[in-house]
Amino acid sequence: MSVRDVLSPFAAWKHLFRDPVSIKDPFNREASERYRGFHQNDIEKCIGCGTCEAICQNGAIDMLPVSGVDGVQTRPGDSGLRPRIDYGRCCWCALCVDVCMTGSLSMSNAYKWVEADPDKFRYIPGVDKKHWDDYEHGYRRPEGHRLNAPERIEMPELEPGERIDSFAEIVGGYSVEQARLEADRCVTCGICVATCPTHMPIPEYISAVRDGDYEAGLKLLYDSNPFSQICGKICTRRCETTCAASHEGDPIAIRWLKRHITEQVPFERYRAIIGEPAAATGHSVAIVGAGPAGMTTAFDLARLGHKVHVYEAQSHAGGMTRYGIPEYRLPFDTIQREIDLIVSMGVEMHYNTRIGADISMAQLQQDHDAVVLSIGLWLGRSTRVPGSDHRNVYKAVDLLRRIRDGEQLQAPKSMVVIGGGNVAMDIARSMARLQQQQHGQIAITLTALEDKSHFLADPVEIKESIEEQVTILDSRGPQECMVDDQDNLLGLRTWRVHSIFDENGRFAPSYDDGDEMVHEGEWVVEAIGQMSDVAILGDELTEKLDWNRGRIQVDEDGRTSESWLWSAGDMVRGPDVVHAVADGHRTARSIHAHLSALDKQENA
Amino acid sequence: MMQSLYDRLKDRFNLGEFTGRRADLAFVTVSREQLRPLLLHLRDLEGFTHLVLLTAVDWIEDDTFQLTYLLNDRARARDIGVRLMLPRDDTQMDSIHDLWPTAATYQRELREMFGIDFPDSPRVNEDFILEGWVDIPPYRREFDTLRFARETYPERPGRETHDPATYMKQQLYPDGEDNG
Amino acid sequence: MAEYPDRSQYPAHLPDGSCDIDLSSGKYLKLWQGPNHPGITGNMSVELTVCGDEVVEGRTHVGYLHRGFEKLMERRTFIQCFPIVCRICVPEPDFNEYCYAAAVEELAGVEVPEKANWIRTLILEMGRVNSYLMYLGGQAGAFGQGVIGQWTTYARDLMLDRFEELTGARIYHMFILPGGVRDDLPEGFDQRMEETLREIESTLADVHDTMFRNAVFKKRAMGLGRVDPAWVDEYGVTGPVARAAGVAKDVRSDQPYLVYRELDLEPVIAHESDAYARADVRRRDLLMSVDLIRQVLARMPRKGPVMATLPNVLHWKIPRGETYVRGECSRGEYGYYLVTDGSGYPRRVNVRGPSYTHAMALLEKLIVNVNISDVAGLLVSLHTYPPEIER
Amino acid sequence: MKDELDKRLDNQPDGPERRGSLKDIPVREELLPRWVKGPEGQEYVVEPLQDYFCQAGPTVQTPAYTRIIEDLFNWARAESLWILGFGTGCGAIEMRPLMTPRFDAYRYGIQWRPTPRQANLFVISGYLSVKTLKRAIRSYEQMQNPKYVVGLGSCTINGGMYWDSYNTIKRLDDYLPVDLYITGCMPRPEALLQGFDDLKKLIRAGKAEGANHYAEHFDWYKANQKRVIKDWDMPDYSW
Amino acid sequence: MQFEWIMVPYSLLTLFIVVNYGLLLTALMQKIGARVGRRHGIPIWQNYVDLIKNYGIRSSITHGVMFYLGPVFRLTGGVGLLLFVPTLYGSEMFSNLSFAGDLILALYFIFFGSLGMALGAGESGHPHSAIGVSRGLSQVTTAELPFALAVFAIALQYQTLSVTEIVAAQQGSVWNWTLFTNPLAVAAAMLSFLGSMMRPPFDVVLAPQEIPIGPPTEYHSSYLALMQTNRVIFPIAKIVVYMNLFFGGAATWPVFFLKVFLIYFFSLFVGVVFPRFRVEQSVRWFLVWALPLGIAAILVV
Repeated sequence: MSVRDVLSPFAAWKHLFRDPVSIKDPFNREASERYRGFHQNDIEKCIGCGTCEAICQNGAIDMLPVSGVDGVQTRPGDSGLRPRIDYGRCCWCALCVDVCMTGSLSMSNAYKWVEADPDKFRYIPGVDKKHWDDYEHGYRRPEGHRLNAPERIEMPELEPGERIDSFAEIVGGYSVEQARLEADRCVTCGICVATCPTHMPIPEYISAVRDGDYEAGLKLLYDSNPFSQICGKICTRRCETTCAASHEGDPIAIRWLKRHITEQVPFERYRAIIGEPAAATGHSVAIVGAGPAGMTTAFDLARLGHKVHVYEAQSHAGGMTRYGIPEYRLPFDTIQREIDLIVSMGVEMHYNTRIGADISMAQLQQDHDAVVLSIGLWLGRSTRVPGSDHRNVYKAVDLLRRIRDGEQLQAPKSMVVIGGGNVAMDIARSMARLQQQQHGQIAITLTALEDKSHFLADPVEIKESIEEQVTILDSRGPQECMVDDQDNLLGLRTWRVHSIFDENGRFAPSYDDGDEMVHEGEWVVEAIGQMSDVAILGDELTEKLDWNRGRIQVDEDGRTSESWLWSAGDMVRGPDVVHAVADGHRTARSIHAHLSALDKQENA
Repeated sequence: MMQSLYDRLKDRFNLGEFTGRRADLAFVTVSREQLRPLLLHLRDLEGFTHLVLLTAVDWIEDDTFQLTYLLNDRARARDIGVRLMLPRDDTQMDSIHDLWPTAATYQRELREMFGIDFPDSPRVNEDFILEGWVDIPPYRREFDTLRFARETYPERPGRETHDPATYMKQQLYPDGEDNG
Repeated sequence: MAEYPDRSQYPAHLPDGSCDIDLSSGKYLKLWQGPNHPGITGNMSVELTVCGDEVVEGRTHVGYLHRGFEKLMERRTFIQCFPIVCRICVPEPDFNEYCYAAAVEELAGVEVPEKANWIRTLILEMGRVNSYLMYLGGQAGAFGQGVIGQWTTYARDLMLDRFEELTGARIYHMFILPGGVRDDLPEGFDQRMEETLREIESTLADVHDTMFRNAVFKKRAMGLGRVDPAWVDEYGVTGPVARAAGVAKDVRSDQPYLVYRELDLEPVIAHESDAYARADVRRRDLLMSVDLIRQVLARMPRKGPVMATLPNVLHWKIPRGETYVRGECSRGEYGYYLVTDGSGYPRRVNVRGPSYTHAMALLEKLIVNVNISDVAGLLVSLHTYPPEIER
Repeated sequence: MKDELDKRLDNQPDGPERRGSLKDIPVREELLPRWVKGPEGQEYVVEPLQDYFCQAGPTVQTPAYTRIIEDLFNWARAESLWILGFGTGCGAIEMRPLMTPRFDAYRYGIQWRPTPRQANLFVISGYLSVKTLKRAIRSYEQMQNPKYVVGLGSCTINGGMYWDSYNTIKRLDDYLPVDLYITGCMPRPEALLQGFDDLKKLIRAGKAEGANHYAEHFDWYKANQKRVIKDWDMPDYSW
Repeated sequence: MQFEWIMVPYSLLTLFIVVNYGLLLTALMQKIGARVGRRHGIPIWQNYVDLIKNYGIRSSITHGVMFYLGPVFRLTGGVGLLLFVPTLYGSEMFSNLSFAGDLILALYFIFFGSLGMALGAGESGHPHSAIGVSRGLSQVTTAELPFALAVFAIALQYQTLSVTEIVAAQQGSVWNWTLFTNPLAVAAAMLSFLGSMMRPPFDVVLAPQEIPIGPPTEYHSSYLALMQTNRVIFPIAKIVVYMNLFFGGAATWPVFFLKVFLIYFFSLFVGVVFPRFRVEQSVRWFLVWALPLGIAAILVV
């Protein structure tokens, strides 16, 4: 202790004549650019998946319906719910922002909110207007900062070089580890369920993959879709288009995970997991056509204890999955196992039995309590352009059926495919394989009316077609199948498409005849749509039924105007496996209700 | 480093399971009789002079409490966690406050939050953190804090939420099937 | 100068540690300090038995801030625990974030990117600066010198501004996630940080003149609350309190974590072991932290990711295991003991805060024979923070 | 001793019920009800969990002056907010910047007082554990009418991040009359200043009558407080 | 000097001026102190608002008669001290009730307030109050001792006990001030002044960090308002005594304001930069440093 210790403290007085460092106007001070203040939500971007609610450790977030506000409504891919945040709970950790699947949620740098009424601290950002809605600064999820992996686990596939000369299955299937990682990406929001035509419990079975509980997963699958193995390979997977993860990354590979479950459970266990059918009810149902819709109906009804007879014109069941989809996408044994499983529920199959020829509808009506018509779309549509009646102009469905039936087609050296849907891709790729096998080279041109961004085919199919050396030309309208003097097909002449639909949205393509191309091809294959072969119904029944634009008119349960006859599947809904399955369920439920009502009447 | 220590002490103190976590951290299980000799040995001969913490883990499914005595040897920059399994129905343990006076505080906390008694530990029965607590010791696994909070402290009403999948089902396909 | 406690004139301790004091004799008075007592750091209380101006016995009472973090974490997923841990310590929350994140990363086997470790070090040192600044104000305030607190709190506010622009929050930064840190440094951060550090250094020079070279302060603080080096192990003393007693205990150099191995640092020690020495150790440690911040900014890599790829945090499960992760916070050794059982939730988390030993057993030992005027000064000189004790 | 206590408790009208609620719970010995002999030889049950509670209520204090004087007082009350220096939770840390150069709340007539007798504004800085709630109620009751309460942070509104904690209250307004809430976790000093500014407006308008509200609904508040505070034992003064 | 009724309104006028000046001056001092802390501090009129506020508190509780009388005694001490010494030298209006032996009375009044406060605070029943009172009494006693000695010294020096006469003796030139004629006495008195202004390093009586806030702990509402009023009057009254005894008094209000400000500022100047002594340390300090000065002052005379 010294004199210095007494005098030194007085140095503090030097601050007397300095300006105070206080903030002049603390009431209007802006927080930093990254400040985590009050929430903002772009409600048009938001899909109401509730992931923010799931991660909030404070239980501060509720999902509330806001239908009708600014065009928000419940529709596929959008639950119509929006997060409401309770500021009596929030801790501004911004995990909700970090995890937000669409990037719609963010935080402004506003931070002042004083209220006398404690119940007012709840609001739906973006819906309940706040002055910070338009704040420019605030916390946004930093680039690259993700709490769940945005990229899909790559599916092992055959390389184009390996696959092009064989019909071996391209997709290899996930390993357990890969599947677990992919399943791990799912946030279990359940937005996809509404989009799936048959409303499979997608989050639940993905959870089963995550937990490695495959038997529980299989049970979930087969309770909602008896074509799970097939759908695991070729489903059109509407669900993935609405997957929450698709907004800022790849959607979850829902289809592959489904496939993974079916692959992980030994087939011998399937039957035990699915369970025994109910006791026989004594009712009998006839189903015409052993496609997905018919077989789903059969499966459901058989499990409920009804006796089911399936009449199939072909030698094998499976319908279009058996005869319309190339083997490299869907091997035969998968179909066969699926059918065996359904048959094992007590369904009686009548193969090679053609309605009209081998048995009449009237007979079916007489022998059974209900009849389901699910004969699919087996007749290819024609472009009807000049020359399309040439012998070397084929329908894609016919060709595919012949290939799948085992017929050894002699592939042409070159050919043109008309159409931009999955069937067009299927035939192009199948023929490419045959060309490679037989000629060692591929010369296939595919022309479609639509431009590339509006192709109906699955993008993966298009990508793989190009990999397999199929030349794809978009916006080409077919004008003529050119035939030379010797009646040999030369190829297809096309014009460029201006627009496909007129102002009223009707199909009326307009062309630019200045942009003409000729695509050389020994064959031309039309893959522009299919029709149902309703001739088998017979005149009398055709007369009785109500029709709608060439399709049988059914009510929402698939019942026709005849009380004993239902109709389901592609012939009613258009071509799609999973829709057919959904239709099958619906029809089965309707029939079951009908049969139960009959029982009640009898008992009464 | 830790493995060799374990090998040396294993037979002498009849040590149980050894878990090496890092090069400088390992956990070892010991029986109740051997705890005190082991701690003394570690403290006085092996250089583990610093009691880092003493706490418990409730393995309710095995019906045991795990007591963890974590010791630090600063000179050699290593830690050892001594685990002791205590049956849940006989929650009494020997106090070590005479080895480290500060252990008395940890033991008071364990008494209060887990209901593990340390007879003879100074002031072990005094209120430590809680005051007027009449339920089961809160750190035990069977104590459900959310349920307790809901029953005791009313929340602000007016909260409701919807599960997206269920809500979409109600709105879009209430019968279980849509017609699209 | 106060000698080591001489209890000969007071009743002896009973074997259970309590003291048989006959309050009805009129010789003694029970005096409660806290919880709403300006001299008490945070929300805790000290129950004093005084005889005249002298404390005969003191007992720390905590639990006023008990929220049951360790219980709450058992019902939160690993990512959900992340926002809650920082609430355990307000003046220096980042240590909780770091220790928790490091423990989770270790058990889950997550590799943290190099750059994230540098940013974490930066944040921890910034937090240490804040904590020490607040301490200095508090220590002077406890002896009745308010002006130091004015200056240091202002300096701390400047550092909070840097925190705000880096982490997006003032107090609870919630920036160190398991797997890395949230974001990179903002543009121009280095320069603004340098300005702030200069301001802090000039504040510290003022503080040195006015507080440390102050006859009255010396008179009050020197000799107050002497910690015997032998107590360091007995009472689990860590951090500046141990270093002021001449024990160079500093986790940063004993068991270097993050990037401390690559930084130049030397534990600051003193030998007097009284309140003044502790304050001085902290002041010098603060200057070292300022230097460490400069080192980090000068040497850290500027490119690369700041966050490891995590599995989907919504259902993140960690295999069974247990670990203990420690760090050197401004008050001493901070550590997390984490036990996992293979589920998506921690089985048990135990937070080891330095105040746990300092404010309980050590304080109760030191407080005997202290003048009641010095109770606040003594308590502050241990730099305790009650939520670490009760969580 | 315990058996006898049980027996005697059973003879009380609500004895079995009271004992039943405590029976299987490991309550500390000193918190159990016990029999005590009074100075004149009479015996009575002491129940430490309830008995230390003061039942006397505050009274409503009406503004007894003419309107213009009351307005003057309200203006003075608004411009002279003396905050009780009781940091009940983590929000207390943002008080320091307010007291110090950066935000300097003294400019706005806001000061801190160490004793509740002299303070007229109680800032509940965040969550209240049951143990602190007891002291906070004591402090509040020691303050003089008119007095104001500001709830700071989410946890005073609806529990905040401690919504599932067994030891913190969720709704401050169940236990004390609250004039204003400032949301945030924790609210910045600027938000606090805004809150105090809003409080001033309330006071000037004569709308901040929490103390009288407390007196009027004393029984309701006490019932709520008693529901969560089981042990009313406390030092005679607490600061 | 004869008592005349006109002195009553004159005295009240003095009181009015001093109260207002005190309110502003204490606020100004706070602002200056705040400046050292690098901030603005309270508005200059804040003390008025606080005063009105405290009178406007609706409820109050009492711990007994003495609890109520404490602030009254304290105020009496302040007002008494002010009124029995001349505020302005040579002004009939502002010479108040000063009379020949007023120096002794002034000393008495300086103590009177503290004693009253001690009785009142003691009755509040709060241990912090009690501790504060015991600290206050021991410190005030030792702190006033040098002052008393200094007063004794200058009483000897000027051979009078009348403040007015002491002031008169200092007129003419600055060099006539006691400050220069008897610097030792002034030094002793100024050290004592530090001890009585409740600022560090001698504010152990209030010591918010130790015994918040000592004797007035339990005081509130109008009791507190009374004490606040006293707190602006008493220091100024005391400074008036100092000014008259040591710094040549003041003949006009501007001089008065300036001198009071400077003397008041002295306590602030020291107070802002130091922590506080413990009570036994400050007692020892006064005994070691201030008391010998006072004795020396007497010896010199």
